[in-house]
Amino acid sequence: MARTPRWPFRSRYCIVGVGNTAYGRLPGWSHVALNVEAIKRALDDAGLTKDDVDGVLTKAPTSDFQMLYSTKVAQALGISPRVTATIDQAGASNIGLIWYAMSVIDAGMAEVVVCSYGDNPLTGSRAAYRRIAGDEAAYGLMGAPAGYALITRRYMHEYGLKPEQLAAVAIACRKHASLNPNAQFREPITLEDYFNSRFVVEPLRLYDCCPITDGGAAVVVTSEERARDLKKPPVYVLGVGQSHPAKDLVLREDWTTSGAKESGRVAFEMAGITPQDVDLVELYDCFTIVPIITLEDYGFCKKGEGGGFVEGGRIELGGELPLNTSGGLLAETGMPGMQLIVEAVRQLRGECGPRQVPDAKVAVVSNQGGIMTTHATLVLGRER
Amino acid sequence: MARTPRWPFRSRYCIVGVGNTAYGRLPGWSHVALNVEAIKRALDDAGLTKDDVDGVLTKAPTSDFQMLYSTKVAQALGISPRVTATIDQAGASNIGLIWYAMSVIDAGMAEVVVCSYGDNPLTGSRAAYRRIAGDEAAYGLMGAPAGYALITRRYMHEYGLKPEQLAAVAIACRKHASLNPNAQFREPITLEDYFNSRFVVEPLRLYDCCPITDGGAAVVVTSEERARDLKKPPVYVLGVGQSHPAKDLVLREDWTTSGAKESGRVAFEMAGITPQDVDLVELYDCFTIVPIITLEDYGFCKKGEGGGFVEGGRIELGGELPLNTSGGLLAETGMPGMQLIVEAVRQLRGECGPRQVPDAKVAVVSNQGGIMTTHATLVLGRER
Amino acid sequence: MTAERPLPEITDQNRPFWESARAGRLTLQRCRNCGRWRYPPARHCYWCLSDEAEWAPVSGRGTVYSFVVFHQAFHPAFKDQVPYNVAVVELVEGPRLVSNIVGCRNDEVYVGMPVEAVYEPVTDEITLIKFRPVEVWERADAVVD
Amino acid sequence: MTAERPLPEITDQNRPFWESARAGRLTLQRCRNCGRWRYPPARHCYWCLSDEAEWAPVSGRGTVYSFVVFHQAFHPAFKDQVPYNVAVVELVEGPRLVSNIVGCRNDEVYVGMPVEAVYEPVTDEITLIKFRPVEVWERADAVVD
Ligand SMILES: [Zn+2]
Ligand SMILES: [Zn+2]
Repeated sequence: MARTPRWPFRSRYCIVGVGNTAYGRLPGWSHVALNVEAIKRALDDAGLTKDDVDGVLTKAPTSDFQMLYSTKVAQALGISPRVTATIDQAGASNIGLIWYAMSVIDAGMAEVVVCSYGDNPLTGSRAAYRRIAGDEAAYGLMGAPAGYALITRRYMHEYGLKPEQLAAVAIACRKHASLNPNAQFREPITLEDYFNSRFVVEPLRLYDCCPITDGGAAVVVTSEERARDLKKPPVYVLGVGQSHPAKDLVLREDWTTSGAKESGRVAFEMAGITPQDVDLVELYDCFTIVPIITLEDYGFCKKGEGGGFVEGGRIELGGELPLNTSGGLLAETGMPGMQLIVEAVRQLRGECGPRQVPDAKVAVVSNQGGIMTTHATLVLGRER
Repeated sequence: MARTPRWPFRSRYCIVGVGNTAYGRLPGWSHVALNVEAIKRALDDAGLTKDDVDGVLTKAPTSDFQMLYSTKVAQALGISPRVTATIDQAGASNIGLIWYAMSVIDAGMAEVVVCSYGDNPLTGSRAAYRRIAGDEAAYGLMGAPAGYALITRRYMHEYGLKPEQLAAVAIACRKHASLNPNAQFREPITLEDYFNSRFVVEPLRLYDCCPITDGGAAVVVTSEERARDLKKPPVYVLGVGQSHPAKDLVLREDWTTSGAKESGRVAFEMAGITPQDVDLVELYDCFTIVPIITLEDYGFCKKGEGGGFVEGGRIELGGELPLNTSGGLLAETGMPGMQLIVEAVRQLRGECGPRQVPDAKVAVVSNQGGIMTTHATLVLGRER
Repeated sequence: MTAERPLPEITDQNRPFWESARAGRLTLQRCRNCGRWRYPPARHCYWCLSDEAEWAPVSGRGTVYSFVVFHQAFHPAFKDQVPYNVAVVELVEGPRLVSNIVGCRNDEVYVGMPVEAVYEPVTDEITLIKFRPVEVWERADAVVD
Repeated sequence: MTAERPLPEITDQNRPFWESARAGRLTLQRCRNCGRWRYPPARHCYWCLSDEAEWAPVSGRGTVYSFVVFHQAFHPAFKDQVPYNVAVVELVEGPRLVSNIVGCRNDEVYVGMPVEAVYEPVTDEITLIKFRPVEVWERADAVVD
């Protein structure tokens, strides 16, 4: 339907700084301060200061979703940016921010744009996470796990997924988190631990679900030209995609294919890569079913074969396709997705010590929101 | 600071359809349905159907600000768009949506993008409008009028603005609304009426303030190529700008210059125009002081001379620079800004009957949010 | 059943649905323009955007499209209910509803299970529509319109 | 004064401000890195982003930067107060505060009016800081740091 893509942004924009706060219980930290701290660290990482920043883009905190949030972060940074906005695609927003950053830099409206997320649902307000609403609550349907449990059950019906395959995702994430000193859950788990963990919403167990957490993460985006004389080697944005099923489950025709299919197609095409070119993936894993569906939709395996794909250590460090090398949402932190981009950048720079994927050149990040309601894909490269 | 602008979007994207609902009390209409109705009418206007749409961008309703709003609108439209997002820059968002639409069309990610706003604070929830929060409320500071009243007082101190000059804005808007059958306030007012109206927050009177209202408005954005074979003549986006003071008043250094200055500079430069080229303006007029400051910042007159500029009928139909030809926020409807874009498009198409500006070729629209916290500028043209 | 249990909010949009539930009938909107049944209730048709619709009774028969079992209560009113099931039931007319399967154990529910509506009053105003297993029924095309 | 009057929410961030107000002092954060005074309270300095700060007393003197008069109550607690003024006071140390001007009529307030802080307890926990007109004072540079 759309014109032949011109991909004007391919390899012309870079992530030049990344930063994050501690993750977990952070009493006394407002969500604004978590954004500022993450941005401050990302700017330090880039060798830039806040006076270099002319764009501030945020995803508003889930726990305290409010209007004009990005201006509050800009105010706390003490700046009046030429460009500022909050973009909401739920968990897919982080990549949406980077896309928007590139578009305003491309048009000469800004040069250095920070993209950030911070929230404190553990120690601050948990209002949004607690809200019970909608007619479905009368039947006891509430909370994010249930939506993904419904999808998991349907997927099991259509393709025969086994619980061991869900467990393989959780086990890999915990294993990787054990090598990440900033991860919330650093104890490895076994298949036995998985089966001993309680059901939350069957078929999903506790280890299938990511935790709620306080924390913040940020990236700095600029043009390739500007990136050249900064502190760290730039990481190139090779491709970006997005596609959104949008509809609630009851209205959604297909439950086992997500926005990842079209989003991935666009991002891979823009980047000029195929799954064979990918050294590692950082896939949104709010629940274990999600990376399995995403791997299929991105073309790493066929539809219905994702469960088999994640078995046998293939997605663990040292395996064919390391997944969520910092522990993902399941084990590093449950924050909705910016941390995955931060980790991908660090991997491509070779900064990850014991969890480093050797010679990592191309990384793919997925972001997703709602109950597989939104999806965005980011392909990052060490080289243009 | 930024690179030499390339203006890749100039004159390459168009608004090809506009639509709006009735304005005022609309009991029984949800804000989602108001969005859908406006989009449906905008698509009809363009000669397109919902199946042509691959992008849905919304500004979330002020009265019920919530996560994942654009997907709810997409669901109600019965589509799964490739691109959907809610962008929040408060009242400046409408132009932000159009910018984002152009950027995704430019990249080949979408071709036909609808941008919409709908809300029902009069008959639905008025929670957000009623919320009293912040330490300042202890001193009785609450509501939007007070923020603009503080700015007005400071402006009066710095530049000697007279109440008659605020009145001139209100009188022009009412005069224009009297020629607009869809306007909420169609009775013209006199200077005497203005001075007889009660103070809300002194120095602002009732006639200085826009009303709260139910309603929706939408536009359809597409590429110049696609625009050629549609129902109505396209209106070209010649320039877009944004710039955001961001800080709350207590931290903002300058109260009498708004984001309009930098935003307007960028938009006019992109469009390759000067104020002399402009046939009419649709300036965000939540309060009468705002168009006065915006006219100065856009360069229609010098700083401090905006009060004199709006006097003597200059901004009325038949005057040198007709302003808010449909009545603006003050008299057509208090909705936060999309309706100004709709009116500018209709003026450039020559569809405005008794309120038509003869031979209108170039229109400038401003959008603004918070207490002059955000600002965006849109320059539209009948010709490329 | 406690007073604090979350209940549907009756609006102008969904009132006919809950009023007919109280009368022991499952009634949905049908588009006057394209004839499609729709749920959840909405002003505009999800398929053709027409806002002309009528409310009409449907069969109340369908199959389980998916289901889950809550082992944790996310709301105090459900503390004594766990483990309880929640299912998405696809009606023979097309629309899918969130509900509970009653009249069998949680471990007897399966995807594809044929079910029919039953009516469970919870307040004077609200009757919930639940589903119970039935013998296999013929796909009743006459009902689908 | 009614019980329902909106009151400041005391947080870890602003507690020293409200505790010193209760003791009849106006105390603000000062950045240990760049020395600038700041208000509203924040974890990071608005100018240099350092999170090292101390709380220290300021002069309590300033001028009216702008002011308004409410003729309409936007909250029931202020119904009996209209018309009342709200002012933004710029302290000699730089920061601006939202407050009320007391000790004069609304029509005597003007932009640039010299004022000083007065303390008005409203609950056991909260003392509001208001300002009253004073004779012209010399700009006290010693206080500015
Ligand atoms: Zn229809
Ligand atoms: Zn400092």
